[in-house]
Amino acid sequence: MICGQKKEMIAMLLAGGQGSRLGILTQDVAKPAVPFGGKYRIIDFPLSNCTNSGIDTIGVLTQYRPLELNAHIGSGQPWDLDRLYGGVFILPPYMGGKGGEWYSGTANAIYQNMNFIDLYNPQYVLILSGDHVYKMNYDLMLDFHKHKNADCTIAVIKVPWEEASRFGVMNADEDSRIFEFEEKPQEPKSNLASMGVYIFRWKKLKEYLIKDEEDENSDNDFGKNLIPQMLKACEKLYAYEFKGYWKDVGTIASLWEANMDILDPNVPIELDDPPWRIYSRSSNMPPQYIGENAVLSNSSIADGCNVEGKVENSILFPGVTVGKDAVVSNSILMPGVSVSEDALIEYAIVAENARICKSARVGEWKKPEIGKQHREITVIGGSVTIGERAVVPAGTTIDESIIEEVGE
Amino acid sequence: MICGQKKEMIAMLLAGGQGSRLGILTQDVAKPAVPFGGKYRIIDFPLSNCTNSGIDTIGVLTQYRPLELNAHIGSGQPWDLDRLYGGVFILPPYMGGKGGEWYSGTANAIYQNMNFIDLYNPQYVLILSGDHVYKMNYDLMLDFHKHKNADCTIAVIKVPWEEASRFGVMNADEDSRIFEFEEKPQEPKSNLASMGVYIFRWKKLKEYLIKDEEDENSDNDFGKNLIPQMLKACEKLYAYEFKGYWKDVGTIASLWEANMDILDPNVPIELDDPPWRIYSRSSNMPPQYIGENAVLSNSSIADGCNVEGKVENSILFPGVTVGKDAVVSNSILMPGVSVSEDALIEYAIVAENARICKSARVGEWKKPEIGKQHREITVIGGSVTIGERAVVPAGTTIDESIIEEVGE
Amino acid sequence: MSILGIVFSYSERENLRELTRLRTIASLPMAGKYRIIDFLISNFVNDGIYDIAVIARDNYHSLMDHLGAGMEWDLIRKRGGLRVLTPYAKSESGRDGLYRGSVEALSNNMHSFRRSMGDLVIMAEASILYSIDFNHLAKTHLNSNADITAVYTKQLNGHPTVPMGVAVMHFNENNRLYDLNINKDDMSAQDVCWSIGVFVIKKSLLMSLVADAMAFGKYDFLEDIIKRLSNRLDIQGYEYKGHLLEVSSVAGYMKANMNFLNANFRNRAFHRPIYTKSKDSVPARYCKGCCVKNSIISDGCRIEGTVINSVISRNVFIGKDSIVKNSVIMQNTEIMQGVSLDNVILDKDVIVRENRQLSGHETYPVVVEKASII
Amino acid sequence: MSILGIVFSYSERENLRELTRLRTIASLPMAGKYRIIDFLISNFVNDGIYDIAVIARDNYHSLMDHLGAGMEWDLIRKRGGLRVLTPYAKSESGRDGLYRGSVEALSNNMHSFRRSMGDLVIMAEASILYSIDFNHLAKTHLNSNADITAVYTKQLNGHPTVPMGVAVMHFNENNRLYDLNINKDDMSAQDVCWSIGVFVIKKSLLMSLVADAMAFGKYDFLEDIIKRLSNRLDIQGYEYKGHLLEVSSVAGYMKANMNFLNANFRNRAFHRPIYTKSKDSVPARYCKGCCVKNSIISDGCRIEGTVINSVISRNVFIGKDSIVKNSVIMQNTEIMQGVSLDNVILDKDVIVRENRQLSGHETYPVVVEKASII
Repeated sequence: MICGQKKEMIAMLLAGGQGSRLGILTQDVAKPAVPFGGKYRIIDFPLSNCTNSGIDTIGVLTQYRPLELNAHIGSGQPWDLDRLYGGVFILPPYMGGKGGEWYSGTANAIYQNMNFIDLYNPQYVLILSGDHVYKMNYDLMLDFHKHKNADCTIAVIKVPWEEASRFGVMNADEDSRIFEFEEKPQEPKSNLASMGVYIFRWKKLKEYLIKDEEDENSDNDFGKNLIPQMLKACEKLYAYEFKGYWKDVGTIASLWEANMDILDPNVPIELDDPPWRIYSRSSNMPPQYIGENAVLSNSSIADGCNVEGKVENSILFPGVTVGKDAVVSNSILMPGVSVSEDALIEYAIVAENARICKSARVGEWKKPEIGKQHREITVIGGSVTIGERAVVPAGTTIDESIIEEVGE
Repeated sequence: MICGQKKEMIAMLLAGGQGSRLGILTQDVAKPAVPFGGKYRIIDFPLSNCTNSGIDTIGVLTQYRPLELNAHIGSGQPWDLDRLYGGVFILPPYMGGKGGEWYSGTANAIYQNMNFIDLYNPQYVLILSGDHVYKMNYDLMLDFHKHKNADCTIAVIKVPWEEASRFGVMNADEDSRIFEFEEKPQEPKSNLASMGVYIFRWKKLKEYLIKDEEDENSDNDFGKNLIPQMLKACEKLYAYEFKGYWKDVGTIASLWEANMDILDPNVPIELDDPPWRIYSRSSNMPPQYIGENAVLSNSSIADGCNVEGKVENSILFPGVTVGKDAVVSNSILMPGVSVSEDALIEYAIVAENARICKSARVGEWKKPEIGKQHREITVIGGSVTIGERAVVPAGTTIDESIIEEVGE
Repeated sequence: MSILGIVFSYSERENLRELTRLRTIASLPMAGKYRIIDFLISNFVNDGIYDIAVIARDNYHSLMDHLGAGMEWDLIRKRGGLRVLTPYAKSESGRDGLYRGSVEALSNNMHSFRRSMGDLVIMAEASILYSIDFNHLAKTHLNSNADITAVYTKQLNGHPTVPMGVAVMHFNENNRLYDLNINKDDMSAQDVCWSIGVFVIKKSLLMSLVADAMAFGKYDFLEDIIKRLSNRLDIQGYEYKGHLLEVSSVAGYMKANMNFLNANFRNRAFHRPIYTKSKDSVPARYCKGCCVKNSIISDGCRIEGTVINSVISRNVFIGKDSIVKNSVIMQNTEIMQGVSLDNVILDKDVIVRENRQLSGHETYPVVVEKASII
Repeated sequence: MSILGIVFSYSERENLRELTRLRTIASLPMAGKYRIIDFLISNFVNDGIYDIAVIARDNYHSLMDHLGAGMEWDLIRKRGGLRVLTPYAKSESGRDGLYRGSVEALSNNMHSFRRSMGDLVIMAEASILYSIDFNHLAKTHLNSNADITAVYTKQLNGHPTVPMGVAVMHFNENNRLYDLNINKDDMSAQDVCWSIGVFVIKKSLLMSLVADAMAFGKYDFLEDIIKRLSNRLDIQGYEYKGHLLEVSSVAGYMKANMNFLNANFRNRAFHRPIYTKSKDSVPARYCKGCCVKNSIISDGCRIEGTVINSVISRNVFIGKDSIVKNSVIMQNTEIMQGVSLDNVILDKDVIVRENRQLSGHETYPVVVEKASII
């Protein structure tokens, strides 16, 4: 191990979740590895935020199908995180002297990796999760944390009052000091929702992690256990309000919406932002080719695509092909999807390497259109084949190939 | 994931073992991460062998305290294994859809990572273990494997007949085809011991891994289950005889001996071998300083050491200090050990960062000397302090600090 | 047998006008997001050759910026890897440091070749694009026991004539080279064997041939080694039959880019990955009202107007009501509204203001210099 | 405030005889396994400055071999990282390409500095070893609102005189520089402020000062910018009080190495890690019958003989019955049996045959050139 100076703050990124609400999209990959925004994966956002905020040491806690995530992160080079001292590390559960233990909760995952954190002897630890899309300068949050001399600072964002009851809500005084935390309250007293981004003084966090671990009734979760315990003990917890775009992409609907937000010039999530780039691993594909008969509108298309048909309001990831006379609208086509001639795809998420054959119809909508928000999203699983002329009705989820023509 | 051509052969390195026979030396680290030979760790040998044999893709299967191993391997750069496509990957157990499973045996560990292997679609898979010291060209073994058109080739080494019963013994015909495999036979029919190095045709291995996994009575172990199954089915298994230095360093005694072998010019394990370098992560320490009163003889001393006393027949890892009038003989001092003035260390292995205080005596031998091979090895655990004038008798294992003076 | 690749990043016979005023031919953009040298270096890497020396002569800053440490080509290696070799300012001859020929360029970098572990050298130049199996070439060389293997082609790639300035090579019935001449006419004969600049030779032989030639004041590899010594050395031919692009004139450069609009050509050129510098750009964005036909578009572009039969590099903006036709647009270019371009090559960092019109001809495209504002 | 480090890898005032015939001063071995430049670059990296341009002039091959892509210094970075800037062979002035002075060296590399994200520049030269807190220096500069901060020292490091050729700087009561002169005498006065070659300046100001000076045909940074403009520019002094080694003569080089035998000096020099190229050597091997006293030994050495008061670099073999005293032995050297060396500097790759004896004096060590066989 190379010795070096201590790090002021290191980040621990909780990437362990299966993300079961994303259904077949996370059948083979961990949620943070789900493709997003035309060339990224969800985890690129917190990783790039770290790099752009000057944080160069990150532990990624993962236990669910880490193969793609491992391959994606690799040495960390795309995020400039291949460091001699520090960098990005995948931290899976491991066996100690007394056998192994899976991560039982977010706090337990950190608890099991206290040794890793102590290697860098940081003053502060930043806890992140791997399932949100946002651009945030954690360094400014650290300034706030230091300024308040806080034990813990929790990033919060104003959400519409009617949605507040879906979140963990912070009740803070005018100095931003948190006096109460309510997990999914029926009648929220505030609309400041926790973003799942915490800065702790490491010594303090360690103390509470050890206490929490001793408590047999604890679920070892930050929101449910650790934060309430700290509040009970009158530790200094502050709320840091983040003003910007932030979206949990934990459901099919929100994943689809967040992708569409990129195409909407009125939504403040500009990815083409050189001072705050979102880095990702390059696909090494040739540039896209747009054919003689292609018709494109309001779409984002990545390297390696080959478009001969019509694409509107859609996001095409690297290596997607869209054949002649095919129509793709309001859809997300993940890497390697092929859409053959004359096929139709509407309001759909099509996962990696799926094949939509000639004249198939995905997301076909029989009911009269009532409005975009009511249209249900169709999901086609990875490597699934939708056969010629097969019809996949709107709102269905297909995780096995359909070779025969399917009626309704 | 970057796409690339298929790899002819990739290696899977079984580094999961706790190595409990190494006692306190593996209390905090996995066995393959145990320091060896003055600047290496055991795993440097198979990793360097791979690099030198032209194998650039290696999965390291680990589940026991992987922190040091992770930090040691990092991006794989020291072994030239930081590749865009391929390279070295740590493969911990993970949770799938139905919950997680620890590796239950060597074959199960490979079984759980069949996806990883399939990513590279290799023709051959090389199975290695992380607890042997040897220099071997796996490419020559692959030539043999191809030449024999084998399903599996097992590297074997001639051991003295009287020791053969401690090993898995191969009984092969004159064409080297194996017709029988005996695990630790009472009356061995051959002295060709398995080195735990296998080359399989990947398709064949996959078939047997799946079969083995279905067998509820199996221990999912290569030696105990998979190889016998293949023999029973009359698959083509060949023995490839390796002629060279090979040592299992799974016990305190063998670890000590293998280290001493480096100092013995008559033992054919030359580490200073530019065409077949053993690579390791650099310690980034200043060069060693040898003081005015130092006396050195037949020893290997690494960067960052500071020697003022007497060192003979010993191996000093990076950052060891030996004070004035101290005597270190026939011992192995792991990284960061400090030996104060007038201390004595004989026939000992002192683990990382242990402190031997002034005038302490480690490995003191009261009985009349009968011969080197009967001298028992004393082991001092990592970060243990042996207090001033404390005496640690030969053959003891100390894993807690001794502050007081200890008599007998 | 370990191979060292030596790449000449410059060409003595090119006439690329403004395009190479500030850069060497190897770093000329190609096919949208690539530089010419990417194809050659990826070819080496895809064939498992990870020990590559690039000889730079002058104007190499853009080349060095592009290659960096070689990360994207997987060429940051402990053993081998990528080296860009720049000439010493203070040459022994006391001249201004521009090599007097390819032999001197090799001679000045011998210290680096010597340290390479490769014992077989494949020499190549960056001004011709192809995709060759270097391993097969090396094996053929070794099996033939030739001193040198010279790669030629009979392809004209749609050109009516053999490119000016290339070496035309003549082989006898045993496939041994007996003569060589530089093409100075519009030679249009079928079945002319012309060199694609690739030679295979043992490193030790190359070193002694170069040392000898230098001692005699002979500086040109083709003339003074290949041609002059063809009676002494066994120089065997190796025919390359794959796809090919020769880039030594502006029209040739334009045509080379346009070739990538052909699906067959593209499939052949990209059947193995071609690596290039990563720019971390966003995917291309097509706005409402845009119209794109038969074009290559790179990441980071934002297209509001019309693009037809063109090759567009990274981070290009094409405004509303603009029409870009039959053109090559390099990176970081901004084309405002109402612009019309036809048969134009825009170098990087160019700004074309509202309603400007530029048009050239296929045989003589308009070239707009780097960082111009029009 | 993001910082760009600019390092001059050569020195115009050094007189190191054979030691710099084939290498630039920055790549001279030091303290066994290091090169001089390792100390400076590690200093930058330890202070979190990862954007470093090294200006090379001539004889830079060993420097480039040593630095490679910057891996060992953690300087392969997407943003910033290490660049070694070599001069164009074809300079605009049409001369032989050796910079006419430090201003021209800066001017010729402006294209690279411009692309750096750093807006504050710390300039340093590789011929003096020190360990300074660059962050504190930068903060002091910013707080002082000075145009330039010049780092000086009053230390003589045991030398009786201020080193020849360094700039002696004069500050008024407000710590503002009002004059500068190059030390040409044996100036031995106490409290002389002499420059360690470190200056802090905004990048934009540096660029305009360099452009102005070039326009007037002024090429020396010290004379033509610092001294000439000291009335116009607010140039503040910053005193460095730490340990220091100045290496511009052979005796000074010897003395610098010997300093590392002192425990106090070693502890100060290595209190933060110093990075260097990894050689993957085995640990040093001490054979039966060897005798080593007060010496630095590097990895890869094999010692069978006697070593006293010496600094031994990597992969050195010292045979039986040989005695090496008060000497500096560079890497890959082989000293056979019965040799006696005293006050000798052996350059790398030297072979000393059986029973040879060489001896110099502290004030005039014998220097044996690279790859000699004695």
